[in-house]
Amino acid sequence: MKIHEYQAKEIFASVGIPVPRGEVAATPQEAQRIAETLGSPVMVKAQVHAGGRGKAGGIRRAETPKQVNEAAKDILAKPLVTHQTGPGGKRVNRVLVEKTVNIANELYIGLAIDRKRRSSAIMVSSRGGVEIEEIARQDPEAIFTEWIDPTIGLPVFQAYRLANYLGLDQAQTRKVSSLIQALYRLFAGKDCSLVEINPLVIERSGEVVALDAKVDFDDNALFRHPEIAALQDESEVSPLELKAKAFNLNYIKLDGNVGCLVNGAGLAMATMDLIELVGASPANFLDVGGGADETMIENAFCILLSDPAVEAVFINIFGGILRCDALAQGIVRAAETVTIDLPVVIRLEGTNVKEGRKVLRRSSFHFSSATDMQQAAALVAAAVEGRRA
Amino acid sequence: MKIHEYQAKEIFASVGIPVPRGEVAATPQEAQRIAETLGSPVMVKAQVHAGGRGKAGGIRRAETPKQVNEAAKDILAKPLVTHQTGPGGKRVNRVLVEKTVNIANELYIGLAIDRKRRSSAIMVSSRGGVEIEEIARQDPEAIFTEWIDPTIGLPVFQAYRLANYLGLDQAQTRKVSSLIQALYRLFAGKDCSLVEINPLVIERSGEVVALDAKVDFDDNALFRHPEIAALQDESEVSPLELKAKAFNLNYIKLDGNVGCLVNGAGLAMATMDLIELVGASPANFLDVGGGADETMIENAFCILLSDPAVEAVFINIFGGILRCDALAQGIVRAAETVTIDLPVVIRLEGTNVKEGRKVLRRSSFHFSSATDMQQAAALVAAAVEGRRA
Amino acid sequence: MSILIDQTTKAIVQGITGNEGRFHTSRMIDYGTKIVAGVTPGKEGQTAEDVLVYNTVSAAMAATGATASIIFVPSRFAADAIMEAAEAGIKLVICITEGIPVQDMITVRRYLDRLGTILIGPNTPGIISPNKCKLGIMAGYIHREGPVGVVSRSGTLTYEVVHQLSQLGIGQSTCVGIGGDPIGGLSFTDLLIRFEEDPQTRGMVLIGEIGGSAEEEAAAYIAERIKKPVVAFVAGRTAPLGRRMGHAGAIITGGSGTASAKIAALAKAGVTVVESPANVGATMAKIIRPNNRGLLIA
Amino acid sequence: MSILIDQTTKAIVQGITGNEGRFHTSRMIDYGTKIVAGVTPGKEGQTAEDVLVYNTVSAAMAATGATASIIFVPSRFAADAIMEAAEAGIKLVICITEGIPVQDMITVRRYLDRLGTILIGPNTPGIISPNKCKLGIMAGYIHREGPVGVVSRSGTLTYEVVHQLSQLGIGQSTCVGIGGDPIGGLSFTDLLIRFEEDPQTRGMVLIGEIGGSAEEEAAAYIAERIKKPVVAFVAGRTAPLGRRMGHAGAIITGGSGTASAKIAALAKAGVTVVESPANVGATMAKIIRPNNRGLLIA
Repeated sequence: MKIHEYQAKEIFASVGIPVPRGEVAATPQEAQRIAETLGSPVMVKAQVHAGGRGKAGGIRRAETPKQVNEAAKDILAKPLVTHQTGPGGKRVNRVLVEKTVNIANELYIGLAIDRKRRSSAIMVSSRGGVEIEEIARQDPEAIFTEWIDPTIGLPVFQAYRLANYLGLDQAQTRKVSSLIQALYRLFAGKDCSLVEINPLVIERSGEVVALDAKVDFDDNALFRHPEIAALQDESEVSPLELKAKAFNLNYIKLDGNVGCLVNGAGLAMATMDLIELVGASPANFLDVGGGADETMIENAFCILLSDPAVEAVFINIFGGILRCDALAQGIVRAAETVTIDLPVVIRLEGTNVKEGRKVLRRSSFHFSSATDMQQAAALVAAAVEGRRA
Repeated sequence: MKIHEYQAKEIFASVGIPVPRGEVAATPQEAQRIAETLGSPVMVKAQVHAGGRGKAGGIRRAETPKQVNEAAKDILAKPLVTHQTGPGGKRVNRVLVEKTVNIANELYIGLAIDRKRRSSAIMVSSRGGVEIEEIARQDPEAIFTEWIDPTIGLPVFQAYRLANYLGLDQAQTRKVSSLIQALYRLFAGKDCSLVEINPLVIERSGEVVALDAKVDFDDNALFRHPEIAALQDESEVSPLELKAKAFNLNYIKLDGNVGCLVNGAGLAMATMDLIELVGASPANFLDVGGGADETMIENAFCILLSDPAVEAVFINIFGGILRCDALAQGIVRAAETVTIDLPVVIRLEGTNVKEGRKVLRRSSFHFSSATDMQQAAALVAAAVEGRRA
Repeated sequence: MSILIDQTTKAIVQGITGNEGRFHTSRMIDYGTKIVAGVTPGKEGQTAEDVLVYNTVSAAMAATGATASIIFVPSRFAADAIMEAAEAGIKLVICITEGIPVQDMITVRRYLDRLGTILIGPNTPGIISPNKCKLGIMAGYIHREGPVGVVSRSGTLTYEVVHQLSQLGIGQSTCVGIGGDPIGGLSFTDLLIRFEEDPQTRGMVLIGEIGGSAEEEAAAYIAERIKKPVVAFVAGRTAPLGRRMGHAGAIITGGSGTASAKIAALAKAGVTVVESPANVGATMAKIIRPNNRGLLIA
Repeated sequence: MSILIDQTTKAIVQGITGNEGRFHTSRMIDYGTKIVAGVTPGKEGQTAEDVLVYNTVSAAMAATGATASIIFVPSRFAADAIMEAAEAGIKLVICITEGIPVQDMITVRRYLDRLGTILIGPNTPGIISPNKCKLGIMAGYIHREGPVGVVSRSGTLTYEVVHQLSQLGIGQSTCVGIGGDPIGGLSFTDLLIRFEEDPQTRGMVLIGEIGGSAEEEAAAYIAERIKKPVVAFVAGRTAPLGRRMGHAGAIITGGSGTASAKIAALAKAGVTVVESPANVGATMAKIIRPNNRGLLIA
């Protein structure tokens, strides 16, 4: 789960990590009022779940409260298009208005899970404030990493060694070492999948402050952090994705015209790959999961059909935990409640496949049936062509 | 560090471990008022740092508030003599007045450090409410132990297996399993050296409740738990011991007449053993520690001299970190501020011994000097005899 | 011979009294798997699908001498269930459960490594050695006994590939899902070497997907250690950048972990990488039975 | 030969810039110990007693190839310092610091065991191989080189015993304080077997104290594995029941851990147990030099 920069900074502040003074605003008037309280100059920062806001014009410096009002007006209630949002961009509902800081030095700190080493990893660089992945590619030596054994936790000496690498003076090194310890406690304690500060700024006064803040959480662990789960901004998720999530479905809207309903992420991706191979284009990724029941299938089918871009539906199920008869029941129940005027191709295989096929055959629902993926994909491609012709 | 039962129960309650309803009282009137609020019958329990209170008459059942008043009057402001207090007993300053419970079943739960396995150990028995050490000796099978790897923590399955051993019904097993998890979090989180509930009671209603509570803490870890350090009841410590503690000295008052000042616990114990071997008796254990400085030595010497039971002083120092010259300076400074009319035997060896002996020689302070322990002990015995004669 | 399990494997089912546990216990028994006990705390003495239930794995172990465990307990309790099995002395644990927090799995892996217990999963369909033993949720009937080892990060995509193989008359020695989670048990390389050393296995199918670096590591390992032919498919070539695709593993970050990077690494290691997921079986058929008639062309 | 350390040992001092660190560094250098670097975070580039100081152990290791470390840092930071030394590749760590929380030491021991690092202490006077190397805070001049291995839970009581030995002309192969804390590094048994295998050592002195079961474990081990003569003294026979005597170890709980239980166990194992702490040297002298004149009688 992603949260906004301003939310991440509130968490930082609560665990003793210094952040610039600032507040979040939903309107230009509010933004202006905040700037009047803080004193100018300030930064006005679009709050959306996407990187690359700066280059896209989503981060502005304002010298006066009036300029703050104008900057907020420019940004708010409009889509911001960055390299991560896709061409449609993301609508900005809030801006963070923040006091500027006098930057002496920009550093980078990141915490993530290293799958290969099966550990948490803490990375630091003295070249913060830029595209860190670019740095990592061009000059791997510029990034220093410590791996943390979770059964031990973060020993102080590792935090100190990270801070020490940055070449700061003794007081700053001590501050950064403490900050890294606080970050790790946050990362481990709240089941984060990513914590990143880029840049971590050394101010001209010598103070250390997190100028940006990015915190992602492990969805699977949210059950033990209800206070974190409550931070989710549902406006960041497309309405269909939100609906799918409420039904425990994994749905992602894409740009094509073939609606897919598949069980298992791997088969779903393979199905999308195959749709492209036969010349069509997937309208979505939809994994009903291994443990789906009738009702989930029914809901999944209804979500698919409610996407106006969908011109044909490809249901590809290979039953394991998900039994084919349950799938069939779900589809038949959905077909009884919604009008379906699209071609539907169903490919069914696996656990209880005979019972599943029987259920479908006995229903009044019209669909094409395929016994293998290749045939199914061909039928789907033909159906799309047919509707176009 | 030890705390009182009522303090341990307050901690239990704060982490969700059920305890009987009750309150602590310093006067019979207060005790009676508490009983009137709680409703009778109640238990009146002496709050002192010593086991064996029940047999010593420190735990009374009272059927009416008036009986509570009488019981409290019997117990409060008097010394309670148990097998752990020594013949002088311990003065009772507070009683815990607690609602009685309907006991269906008495269990035992204890958490401690197992030195041999270098782990925490959790022990349970279905034979609670009695001398558990006696049970452990007679019927080791009656106690079931799980060892906890601190780098993993307590997995739920181990807590469940402990609870499951007790032969309770499913709901009670689940409650006890949760309670064990809470106890372990307390034990590990607050650096306890011992957590014990004896008995843990299953009430006739099926509820689980900690009828007694014993929690000891690792003194060395108190620096990270100021809220625990604040629970220390200084009235439980003898005034001289308290004074010694304030000076970072390890002092324990004993019953003999030879005051000892030694560096290192092992040498201090050996010195006491030797004093007994030569027919005298130590008035105290006093370890000034490896890292003592002049001021600590001065304070230690003054504490020794302020004990009226002391008839002779035996200073036995083998310098390691503690340098003999620092020791000598401390003794000389103390001798300059206090009148010393007791025989003092000093045995000095180790780091900077020459400088130390020089300091003593140059001072106006009168003492006997010995080069080995045996000789020193003989001098001390003779001095005590001499004063007696 | 198969790898990891065979007709002598005696397994317990943790979470046997749940819906899925009960359903798949019945299917595994039907397949011929020796399910010797079940474990659900608080249900000791009951039976589920005629299997006796115990409160703890150690009690089930003491009574049956089980050698493996398959886990169906809910995600909040699954990490604990894996550790319980390992601590009780089970040397092979298959965890079907998905949705276990990543940090829990990091601890579990260290715990298991210390005890010398092998884990398959979590978030896996399990393992099957056709006609010998099935410890998983795959449909048994799609499998045939034969010479191909299958190892996969995906569940249903594996069924698809196995189905293709069986339809073409090519059986499997053992099929293992390593699970789609970032931190799990056996890796591609752990299994490839076992297949390499297994006399029954003549070739292997590797099914990867975007995210992580498991396929790149497998490629490096294959180049160095694997002599038998390997056919691979990598799912997710058309998945959009930086979007979560259901498995935590399936996130493309930067240039690493992309399908094209994985495909390139595998191809460089001498692996036959198949473009269409519908052609994996046919490709393996061509390699393993080059002179057979009636084969589809990849 | 000595055990664990000798004239080739190259050591760093962690906490070298503190008062005690500086003082004992100077003493160790005077004794002839090769102190090759010091470590104090934030003091890199300074010198202490002419020894170059580094910020981290790994930097000190990289620069000097040290083989041992001796730790003088305050108790709150000492557990971390031990782990830092082990992680940097130091294989022998001596921790002088006392007052480290018990639970920290439990974790430290597991960390060190995984890395294969040996710990002496904490709360120990250290280790000395007379005339070869001193990594500790004992007064060097009381030691003589010779045939007796000394192992002790106590600090100053060890100096006392060593002094007795040296005064009688009996030197020591190596003297090791195992420290008085409940959880530490090398145990009595770990050291007894090293002395048993050390050609220089002809006899051993074991100095125990009340609390815990280290002496009982040593007794069982001696009965089984140790052929060389062992002389023991156990301090605390007159210590009152259930009172804390300075070492966390020195708590008598119930019947176990009493001086009499320990003495009985050691005597049963064939150890010569001495009643008076003033007679340990003389007793060893009688055993190791039975025909020598002028010996005190135990």
